[in-house]
Amino acid sequence: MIRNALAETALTLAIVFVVVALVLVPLAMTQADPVGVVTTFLFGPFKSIRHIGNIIELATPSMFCGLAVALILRAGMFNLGVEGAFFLGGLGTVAAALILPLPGPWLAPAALLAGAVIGSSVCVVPGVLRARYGASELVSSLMLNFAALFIGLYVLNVWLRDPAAGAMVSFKIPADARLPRLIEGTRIHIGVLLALAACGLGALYLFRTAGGFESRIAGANPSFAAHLGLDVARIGLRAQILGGLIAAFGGGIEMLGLYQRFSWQALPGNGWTGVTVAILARDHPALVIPAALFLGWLQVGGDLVARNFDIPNEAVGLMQALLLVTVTAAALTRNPRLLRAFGARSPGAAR
Amino acid sequence: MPHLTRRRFNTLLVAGAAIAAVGVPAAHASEPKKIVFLVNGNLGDKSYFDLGALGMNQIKAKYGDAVETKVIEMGTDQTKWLATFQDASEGDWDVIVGCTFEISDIMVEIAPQYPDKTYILIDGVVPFDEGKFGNVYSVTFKQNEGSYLAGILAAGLIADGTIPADWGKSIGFLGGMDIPVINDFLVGYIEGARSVTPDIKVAIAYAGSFNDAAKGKELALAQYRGGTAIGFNVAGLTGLGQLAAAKEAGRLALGVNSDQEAIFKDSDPEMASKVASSMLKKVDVTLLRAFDLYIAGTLPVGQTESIGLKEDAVGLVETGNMATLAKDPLKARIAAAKAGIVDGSITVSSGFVVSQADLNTLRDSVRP
Amino acid sequence: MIDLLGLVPAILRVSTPLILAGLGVHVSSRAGVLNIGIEGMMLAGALAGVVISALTQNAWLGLVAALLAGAVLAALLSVAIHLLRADLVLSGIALNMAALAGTTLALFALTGDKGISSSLPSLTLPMVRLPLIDDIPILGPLLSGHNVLTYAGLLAVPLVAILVNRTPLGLAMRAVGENPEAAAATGVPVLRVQVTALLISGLFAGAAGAFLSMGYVSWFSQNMTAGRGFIALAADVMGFGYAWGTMAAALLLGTTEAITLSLQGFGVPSELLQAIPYLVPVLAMVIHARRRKRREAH
Amino acid sequence: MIRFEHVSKTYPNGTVALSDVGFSVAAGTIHAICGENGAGKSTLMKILSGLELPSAGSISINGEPVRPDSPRAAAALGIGMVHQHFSLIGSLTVTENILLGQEPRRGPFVDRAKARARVLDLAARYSLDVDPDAKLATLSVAAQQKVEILKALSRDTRILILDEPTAVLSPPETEELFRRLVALRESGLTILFISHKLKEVRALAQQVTTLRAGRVSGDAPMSAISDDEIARLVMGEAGTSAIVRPEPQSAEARITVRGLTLRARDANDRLDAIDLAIRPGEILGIAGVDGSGQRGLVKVLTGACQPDAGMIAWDGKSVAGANTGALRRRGLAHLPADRFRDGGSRRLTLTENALAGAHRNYRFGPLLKPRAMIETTRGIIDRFAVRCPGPLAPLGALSGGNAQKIIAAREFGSNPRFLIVDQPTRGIDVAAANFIQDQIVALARSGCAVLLLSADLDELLRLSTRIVVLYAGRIVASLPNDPELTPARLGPFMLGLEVAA
Repeated sequence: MIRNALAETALTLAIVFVVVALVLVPLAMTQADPVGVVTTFLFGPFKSIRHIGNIIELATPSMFCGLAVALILRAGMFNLGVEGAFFLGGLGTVAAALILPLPGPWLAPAALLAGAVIGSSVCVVPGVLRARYGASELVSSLMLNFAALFIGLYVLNVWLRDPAAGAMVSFKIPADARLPRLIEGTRIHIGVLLALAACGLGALYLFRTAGGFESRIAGANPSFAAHLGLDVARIGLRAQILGGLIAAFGGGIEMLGLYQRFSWQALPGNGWTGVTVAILARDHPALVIPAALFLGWLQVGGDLVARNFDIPNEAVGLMQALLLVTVTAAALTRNPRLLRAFGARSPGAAR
Repeated sequence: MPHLTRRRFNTLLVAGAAIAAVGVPAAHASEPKKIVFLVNGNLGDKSYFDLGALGMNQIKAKYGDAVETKVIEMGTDQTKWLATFQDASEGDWDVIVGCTFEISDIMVEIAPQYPDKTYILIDGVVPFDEGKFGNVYSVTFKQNEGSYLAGILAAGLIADGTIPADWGKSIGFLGGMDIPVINDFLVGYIEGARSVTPDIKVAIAYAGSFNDAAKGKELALAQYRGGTAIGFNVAGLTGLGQLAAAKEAGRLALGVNSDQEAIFKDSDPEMASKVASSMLKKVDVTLLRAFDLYIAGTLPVGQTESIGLKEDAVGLVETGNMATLAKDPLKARIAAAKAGIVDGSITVSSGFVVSQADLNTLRDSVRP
Repeated sequence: MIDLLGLVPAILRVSTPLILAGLGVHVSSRAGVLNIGIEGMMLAGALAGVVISALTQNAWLGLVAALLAGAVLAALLSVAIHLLRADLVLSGIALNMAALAGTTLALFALTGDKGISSSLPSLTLPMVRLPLIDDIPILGPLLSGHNVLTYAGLLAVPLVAILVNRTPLGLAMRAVGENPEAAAATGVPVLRVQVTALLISGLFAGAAGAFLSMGYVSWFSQNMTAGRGFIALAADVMGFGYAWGTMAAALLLGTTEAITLSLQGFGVPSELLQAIPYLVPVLAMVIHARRRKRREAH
Repeated sequence: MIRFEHVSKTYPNGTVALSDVGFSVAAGTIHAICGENGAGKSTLMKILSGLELPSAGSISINGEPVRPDSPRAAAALGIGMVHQHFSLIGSLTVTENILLGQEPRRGPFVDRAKARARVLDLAARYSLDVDPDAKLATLSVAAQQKVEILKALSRDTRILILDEPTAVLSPPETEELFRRLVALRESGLTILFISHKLKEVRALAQQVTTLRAGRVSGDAPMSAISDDEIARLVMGEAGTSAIVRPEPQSAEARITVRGLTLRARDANDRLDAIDLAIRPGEILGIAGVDGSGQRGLVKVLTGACQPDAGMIAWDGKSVAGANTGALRRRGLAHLPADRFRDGGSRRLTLTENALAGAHRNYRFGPLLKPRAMIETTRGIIDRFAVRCPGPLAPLGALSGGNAQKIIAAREFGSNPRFLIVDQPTRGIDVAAANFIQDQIVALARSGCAVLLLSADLDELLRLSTRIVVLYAGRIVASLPNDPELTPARLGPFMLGLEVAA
């Protein structure tokens, strides 16, 4: 089993290298230092502690969102509200941090909790509509994302806006509420530990608790769950609530960890990244961690190339899109011949 | 693309003339000075990101090998901005340029860490009274002053009968979002218009997006349908939809930031003919000027400059359609207002400082 | 307050890209492929139409190019999901990313500008005055004088309905979409049917894009589709698998949007107005789902 | 006419499904192919019908080597297949289903009138009456099978393959099917008939080929081979179990049903004033042609839907409004008719399938105890002789019979007080079927009330204490299962020709 997993990983890495070679190398040839372009993309993100930090900063919200999506997908639901939950979670957390009259150490946890509850509504409402009326949660969550955005902006404009600032941003988040940094010279904050813990707990929940097991039954086969007497609608709703809380919590963490004020004027896109992460991780909470780090690496490497060479960041974006497709391409990653070439035993033998 | 090449060539000519006029500073130092502009978004907004990039081109054109310039697009993910500023500061850039208010907090964090670098912050401020920002030069635009002139033009064209009466009596405003910098335009615009017609009506709409031209067109058409004779767009690429609406409805439009008549002059002359004028926000000029001062060693770092009509940092396009469309008394009125603002006899309110409640009162009072 | 005479054309304008793209989503969905990449296909169509119409100075060639561009991206999506067997949703998302980056790059390469194609002398598709109807008072201005693609979109609805319900291809699409294994066992070439449906979907997306860049406005600007592809996805789901339903949903979405746009400037905070077009469809869906549930209970 | 020579099939994952299979089928005969689940029958037929390619070997028809690589290519060779799981599309009409892929056209459109005429013509030619305009999903299984057969016959078919065609049919329907098949053979068709049921094979076939573990274990004319020999060739040594009719252990009914009425949308599910009583230790058999209300009865008794009228009582106490979960807590167990749709999940592991529902018994604090769960499953695998790669293999990796054992183990293992078994042995091999039947009887003997629904009358007659016949949602007969009760006696009731008080 482990041998096969290693072979899969090796094959995936090989695919990444081949795609980079096919796309980046021709691009690099237009530059004075083609070798530099390729090595910057591949290894630049690991060259300094700060850039490793950047990967982790980017991966932290992706882990929360990826975990949220994974839990929802596992329960057989398809909720895109994670994006809106992340946004509203960030806003709710900042609002609570600004409003709650709590002493220092209590402020951040309380604000995060409040933000999680507020933000989760974007996932919960479609969940309720699905459970009660059978309305497609795909559409309602997609729509509610934008509704949440504009209602959130309204709240920001009317109640949270700092009139002294020259833009539509909230008052500054109290220093007490901001999350402590972990490593000098980076912006890695305690949120990453929470994200890792959340993924671990998510895996534990899904695979080692009765609730998680029931969720997987309902997701794998709803008629089977009904046959067992499980309340499929309630299980789905539970997953939506859980996913919404996690995503919204992630939004709050992002705010308190990296921002001084709430300043999003549009949906930040982390929820969409979460969908990508969850698919890359095959809906497995533990695999969400490497998937998020992989995407973070892809981003930082691409940024470094775009920043340091005369290669437009759109070109890098094209390559990133291609990488996303190829690393999930079953024709490549599940190809028995390729897998065997990377040392896998034949799957038949595993039986 | 012949049209574009010609336009760019013209730009170069202008820049070249500027060089000839100022004279290339004597071989300053053996090492070229390095300046980088970090765009917190993407180029192509036809607004100050593009104008900033144009300013960078002008710097390059003026100083040639004596400078090294670079524009880096940071994208819209805010968490990446600080990291990019840090990277640039770690690098061997001498001058680092950022713009918009959102960058202010980043400058606050970064600038004190790298005292040997010079930072130029456009449209944002840092708390200079804390004394930590001796290497930051901040400049803000009084777009309300330019918009004041735009308001006079709009209301004036209606008042003096240049615009046929059956087009309607109100003027329009199409903003990207209901945010302070946009409302700074709005407040100046309303005040300018009121100085001509005290009971002027202003149809106000916000698109909620800066890249949706179709939505911009639809909003503008709704305004034109409701009796708006001339509209002012401050909404980036969304706002350009207003020009398409003006063409379709046979009404007039006012552009923003750059000369929007020029943008479409070659590709769609009919639409360009509907742009009565554009209110300019000369980020390019400002950036070039700042760099000139930097080279000369006289850049006023450690403080904020607020520049407007007086510094010729904002203004109204007076060539093109405006030259033929506006009658002389109106032109004179605009010139007088400009002089009044420059000499301080006229002060224009700022959209940054009004409270939301006051803003709502103002908007309600001009509602058609 | 709101003049209805002006509102009807506005509704048609706002709805046209949604109807076209919605039909595109509808066709591929019937064949069992959820076309998340519709947004990217629209964007490619929008750019291709502008570029080719500028180069050839022929708007129709521009439209053809837009359709083809949408189809080419659809073919790319098909390569990803059928040949490489990559994840459908992820491939769609990746296609959208690639289209946004690719159109910007292409625009930059052609014009030196990343934001807008205004330096290209591109053409627009004509407005069509319907003879006879045009002369009828009130009704004339409402029904006549719209963009040719608006009429094309409305006309396409019955055509798509016929395609899906009455042609061998449509029958095969429905079979493949509902039960691919059974269709394969019957000898229906599943792959070919899905690829064909996806290509048709791409053509519609290209037309929707062309409407934006050659109908609504006369230029291409960065990311100008602004999420309309996703709204079209919603329109298809709300249409419950019928072309007419998709059109009705697109019109509902378009009407809500057009009305809220007209309502701006009446003192309601703009953010709340902007939220309404996203809340109304959810409400409509809930009402529909409730009624259906009640009907099924009996 | 058809010759298989050295046909082998190895799947990419290494599973060997067929090895060196060779035999011939004579033209114009009905040729039976027998074998246990997983013996390779279906794979062989998939190869013939173009759904899969052989890894080695060759097939020839009339001496011409053929290699159909798609169902279309097979159809061109005159091969049509009726799958056990129909390859029909629920939302299409009968006509559309039959002519899918070969519709008559008028210009770019389907010529609906001509298509309809063609289907009617086809139906008349083979005397298989169907409503060409009905939506497939509204038809009973037997009617759907007719559609499936017509579809297979619609392309100038000379070779017809039928995979377990009687599994879903009632005896009269089976008889009717057999008459049609004989008529088809007489019209010159060659028929390959896959079945577990020796009686059917005996009644129909001229020649039988037996497969065992992917190899041909026997091939003989029917006249030259006895039932016992066939059984031995198919499964080695195993006899049919004797008739058992467990006796009720109490006069008090455990389950009482009075005036149960269900007005479902689907006419096949409707119930009309059903009265039943099931006592502890008793197996109550339900007979009836498919679509007589069995599905609705199961739905209501398992709490999947609530009746429109009438009452259900457990031990004399009404359980009105109780849902599946509540009934299960009272001691309900249910082996569903569709094992993969309702009974389990192919994607989940054997352990998860075997212990779902009982999983809350394996808790340590908030967590489940995976090791204990796996151990229990190992025990089930041993006790039920489940052939599988291990307790962590997905259920989808198992053959139908073995999967059914896992699901049965879960349902039977919950120590139920009321057990509903719906088609417990459909489509599984004789050994597995005997095992499951023995388990059902053992449960009844331990005091469980059992409701048995089966389309297999032999099964009903062997196991049931009493048999109730349903027709059109009503009880038309309630008969003690004494030696006089035979399929022939039940037939008229099932077809609604006769009603007993």
